[in-house]
Amino acid sequence: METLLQQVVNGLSIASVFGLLAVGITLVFGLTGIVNFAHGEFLVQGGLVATSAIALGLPFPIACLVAFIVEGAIGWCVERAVFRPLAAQPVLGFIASLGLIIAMQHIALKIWGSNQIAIDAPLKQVLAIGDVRISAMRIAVTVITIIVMTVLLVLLSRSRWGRALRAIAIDRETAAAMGVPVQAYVSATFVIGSALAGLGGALLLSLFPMSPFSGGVYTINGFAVAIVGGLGSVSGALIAAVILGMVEAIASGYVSPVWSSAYAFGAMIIVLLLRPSGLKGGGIA
Amino acid sequence: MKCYWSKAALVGSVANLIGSLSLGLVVGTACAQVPATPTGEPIKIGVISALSGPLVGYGQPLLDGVKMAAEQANAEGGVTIKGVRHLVQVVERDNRSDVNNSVAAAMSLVRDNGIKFIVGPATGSEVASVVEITQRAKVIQLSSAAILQSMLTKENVAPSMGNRRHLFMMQTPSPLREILTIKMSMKYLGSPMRQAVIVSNDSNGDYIGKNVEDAIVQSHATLVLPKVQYEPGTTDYSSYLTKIRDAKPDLLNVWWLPTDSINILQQAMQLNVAKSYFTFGAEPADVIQRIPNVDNVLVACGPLCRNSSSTPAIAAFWQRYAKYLGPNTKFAASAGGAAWYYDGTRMLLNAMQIAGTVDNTDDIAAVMAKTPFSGTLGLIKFDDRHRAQSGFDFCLLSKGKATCEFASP
Amino acid sequence: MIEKTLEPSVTSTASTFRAQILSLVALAIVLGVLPFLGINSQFMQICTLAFLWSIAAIGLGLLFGEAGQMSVANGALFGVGAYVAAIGAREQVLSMWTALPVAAVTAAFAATIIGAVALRVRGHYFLIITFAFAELWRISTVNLRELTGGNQGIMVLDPVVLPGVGEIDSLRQLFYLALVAVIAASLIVAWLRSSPFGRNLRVVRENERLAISLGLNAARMRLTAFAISGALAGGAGVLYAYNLKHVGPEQFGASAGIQIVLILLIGGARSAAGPVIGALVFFLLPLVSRLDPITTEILYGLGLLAIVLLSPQGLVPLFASLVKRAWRKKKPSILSTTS
Amino acid sequence: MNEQILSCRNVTMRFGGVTALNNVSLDFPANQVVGVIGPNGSGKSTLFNVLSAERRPTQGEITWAGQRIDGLPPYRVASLGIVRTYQSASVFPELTVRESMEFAHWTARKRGGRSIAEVAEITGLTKFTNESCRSLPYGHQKILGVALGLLTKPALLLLDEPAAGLNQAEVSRFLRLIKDIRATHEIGIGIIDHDMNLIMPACDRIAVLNFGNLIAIGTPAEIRSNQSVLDIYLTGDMRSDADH
Repeated sequence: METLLQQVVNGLSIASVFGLLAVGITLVFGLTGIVNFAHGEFLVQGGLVATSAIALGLPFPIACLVAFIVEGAIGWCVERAVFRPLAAQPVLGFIASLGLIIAMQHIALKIWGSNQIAIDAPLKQVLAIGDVRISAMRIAVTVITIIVMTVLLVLLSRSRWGRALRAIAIDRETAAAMGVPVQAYVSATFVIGSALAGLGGALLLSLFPMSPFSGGVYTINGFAVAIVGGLGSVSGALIAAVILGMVEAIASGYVSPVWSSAYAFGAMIIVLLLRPSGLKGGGIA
Repeated sequence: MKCYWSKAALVGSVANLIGSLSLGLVVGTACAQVPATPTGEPIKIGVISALSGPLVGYGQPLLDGVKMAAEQANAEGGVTIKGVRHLVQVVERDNRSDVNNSVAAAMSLVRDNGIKFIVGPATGSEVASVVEITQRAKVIQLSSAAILQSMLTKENVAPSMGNRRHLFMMQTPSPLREILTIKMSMKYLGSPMRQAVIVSNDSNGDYIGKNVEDAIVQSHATLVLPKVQYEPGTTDYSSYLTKIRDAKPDLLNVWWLPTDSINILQQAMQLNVAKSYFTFGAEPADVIQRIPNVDNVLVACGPLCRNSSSTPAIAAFWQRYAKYLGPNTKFAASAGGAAWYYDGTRMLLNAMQIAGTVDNTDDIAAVMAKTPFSGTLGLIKFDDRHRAQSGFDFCLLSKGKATCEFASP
Repeated sequence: MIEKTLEPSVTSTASTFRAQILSLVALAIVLGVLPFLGINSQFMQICTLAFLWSIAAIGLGLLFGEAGQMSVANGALFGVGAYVAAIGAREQVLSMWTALPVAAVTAAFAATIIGAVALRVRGHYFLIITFAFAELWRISTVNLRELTGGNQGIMVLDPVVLPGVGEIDSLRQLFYLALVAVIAASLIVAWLRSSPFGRNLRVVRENERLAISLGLNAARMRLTAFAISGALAGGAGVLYAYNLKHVGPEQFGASAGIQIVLILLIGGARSAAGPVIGALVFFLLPLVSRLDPITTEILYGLGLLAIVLLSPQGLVPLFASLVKRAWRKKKPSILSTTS
Repeated sequence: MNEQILSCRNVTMRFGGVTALNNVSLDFPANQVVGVIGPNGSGKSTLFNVLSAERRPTQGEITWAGQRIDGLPPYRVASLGIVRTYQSASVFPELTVRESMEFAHWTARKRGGRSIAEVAEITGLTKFTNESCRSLPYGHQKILGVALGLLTKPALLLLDEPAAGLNQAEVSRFLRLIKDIRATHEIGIGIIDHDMNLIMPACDRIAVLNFGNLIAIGTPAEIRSNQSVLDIYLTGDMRSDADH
């Protein structure tokens, strides 16, 4: 019984990480149509930037902020230089992101080296209720993730930005015709997506060590969650994250761990077949 | 000119005589003092390693190890064989962490540069596809990749007929390694009777898993549940670890990969999976940094823990290596691996002196196979399958302090 | 004016069959003489492997260049071929020559299944699904140990026996074997491009709804193209396994698929010689670089960005158009002097 | 020749709450020109989408020469000889005019389609055959759409607002084209349009839709004098409410 409870808790904490990965992707991929496979690299870079910030003696929260800002800035440059010119052909955007991956990984390798980089978590306590244990840091990350997602949900459903994005996602031309500054909104979204990746990286680093080549796994999981949830749907991503998190926890706890990474892909394929637009696809938020 | 050479030959044969009696290292230094010895062609040692891409963490130490050995030999005046002094030259090739480039690199070294000695690559598929090239060309190849365990057999390394007799594995093979680790954890962690194993699902893990399980049983401990294999690079292990915790082990053996072990260890401790832990490959320094006042953890390094000084030889090794790590400590991940290649290269040069040849790889391989060598990793000798048997560092972490011992099977 | 109107039709519709054949013949000759120019073994080996990779890229070229559908799963299909060859050799049921058709059919079949699933969704979704399938393949090759040898992979030590010639294992012979294979593959695809089938693929790419309204079964066209690309990848996989003499899980899957995509992009998806040139550039550039490995990789990544941004058609068409422009510039000047 | 008729019987099409077509029954004989008119949102385009099987009707059935075709994949319906064009010019942008024509011709290979030269001639596209479709002027792109349709040797050609976006000169050229086609081809035509200058002279019979209901059908003369039709169009004259 307590084991099951523990697995549920594990599943939730996995879910919070998944959510963190997916939220940026679902925004960028879902609303701008940019297939950015380098998203995980932004994440890792964010983490590495955070380590440097901490090395400079900054406290962890500030380091997160730094990562958020730096990756946002880099995201802005990349969108300007790479993805905006390719907006018309998403496939080329995808290929460009492959080039980005190679470049970003090895730039990170030059700056931070191939060593695994870790920070000692700002919260070291482990909370225990009976045999069910969870580290305070994980709870903190979960909470932050939920906050970030709620803020986004509110923005998407209430703000002009959100309404515009919804219009763009449904029909770019019409939106443009209706006088929505499509380009500006798209770039803004990409910047926010990258910044969130940066923040996510910093947060993940407080849970897991990272190396310049950790990005791939994050990207894959992120895409799986974003697609299952329905691209562009933050709430969908939230639901999908919880589902996939639970599946992974329960399945690899009770079935076979070696196939754990296959579950996400399987889920992705099945969902796309049954509901090509994802669990909460079509609309936004 | 001619008579000069004949004279050299004479001196050489004498040197050879001494060589076969005493240890090669001694000869090397002894010859360094002989000023009149003529200089011959340099001995070229090819290195195939990952200097870019995801495997650079294993590739860099490999190259460093070989360079250290070469530099040392040259500082001692080169390697004197049959009275001719040969400097050692390292020819490096980056395989970009990729099979295709490994094969091309092997071609470049073997066919284009006629190199007779190759060290590396350090990882599974890369080695597997290079072996055929080196062995057909009778090129001596050293690597520590675990995949070699399945590739080397009594038959195919048999002197003068085996088709892989020029291939040597520098890492202590399973199950010897696992048996030793279990013995050590019995010694340091209060003979834990209920044990569990978590190991990565890769070419290394395949062997380890099975052998650790056997070793546990042999040591009269009980295996509380079958080994748990995880996908390499997993970030969140809590669900596996919870499953293990359910079986209430005294000791959890966390095996391979180095990059994952420390992550698993930390999460296991947060979940309070077992009373004590053994892990292979994680750096004690990193563990202490990640998990302050860590307790009841035994760490084994592959093969040396960073900056450990369990023996004078090891201390000397790190002192020597410091100069290489200086600029790029960034690449110190599993840096201890350099020791395998450092010793391996010196062993090779030693074998050349004893065999008294720089190009007859048959003789050199034969000598290597049967001549023990006392290096950084203690007394290294190859078993009947060309697999080196050497020791490695164990560090007990208690109250956030590490106390290390170097042990051999 | 006329040049303007000609320009797009030249770039869009695959250049005429004759033009493709000519470029391929030229390529075959240039590459064919290389071994006689005393190129070293490293160069010859990497070329051989590049040829095999480019066969897979040529197949993808048909799918992407003509049907406009990008796939990452071809890396897995490449692996399907390699594993068919390796398992066939291990069980001593297939020689390389018998493995070729078997692998081609198996991979085509696999592609049909993947396609039947993936082609139900459009655009980037298709891409992501092929990615998922590629990774599923890799994970399966790791975990279906009895069949695939798991992480250890399978050694392929059978010699390549050419009927009449006997065993061929010299680098040069394997080089020519691969060259013949790649030229053959290019010819097949060039022929398909210029056939009604190729035209129909372009039609689907350009305006699927209209194509259907005129009576074309667009889905079947796409699926066929995918199956053909799979067959080529599978065949290439066989030769690849016999060249590397070892197959392992990490060599295939999504990473390989991405490598094929890059090779195709560098060379140019719609030109006959593109994939081969692309593969050669992909493998040779880092070798000739004199910079330290990491800097090389950084520049390499940036180079890819440059190609995508400046010449998304790939390098080969870029050079072609440059040559054409130079030629055009000259021509009027001659006219003016004569008039 | 056998009497082929595309007929829809009691076809109803609903989107969510909206009823786009309400119990419509209408025949398109393969030797007549049938026009369909009606204000925007009266269900004209929906009708064509249903006829060309791009949408499946909620109720009712569609038959071609007695054989049921609703629910068939659109390409099958097209290969049966029922081919439609699109309201906004729809071409294969990067292909040349000739290539597109070759394609359309290929789709009719079994039925032995008309020669490209012939169709290019009557549609007046001969001098453009080497240009890419993208570079054609808008009017010609719409004509190309018709040409492609013709090349598939359809028994029935459905033209969705052919006059939309054309100037008067182009409209009259289009009218001539339709007359030429009838003169040279054994074919039935269905036309949706607002432009009475096209519809009235072109059609043998005209059907009027309003809010998804078929309110009148008859010869142009009858329609002109049909009170209920006039009532609908009293709001504004028939041409001005073209596309917006």
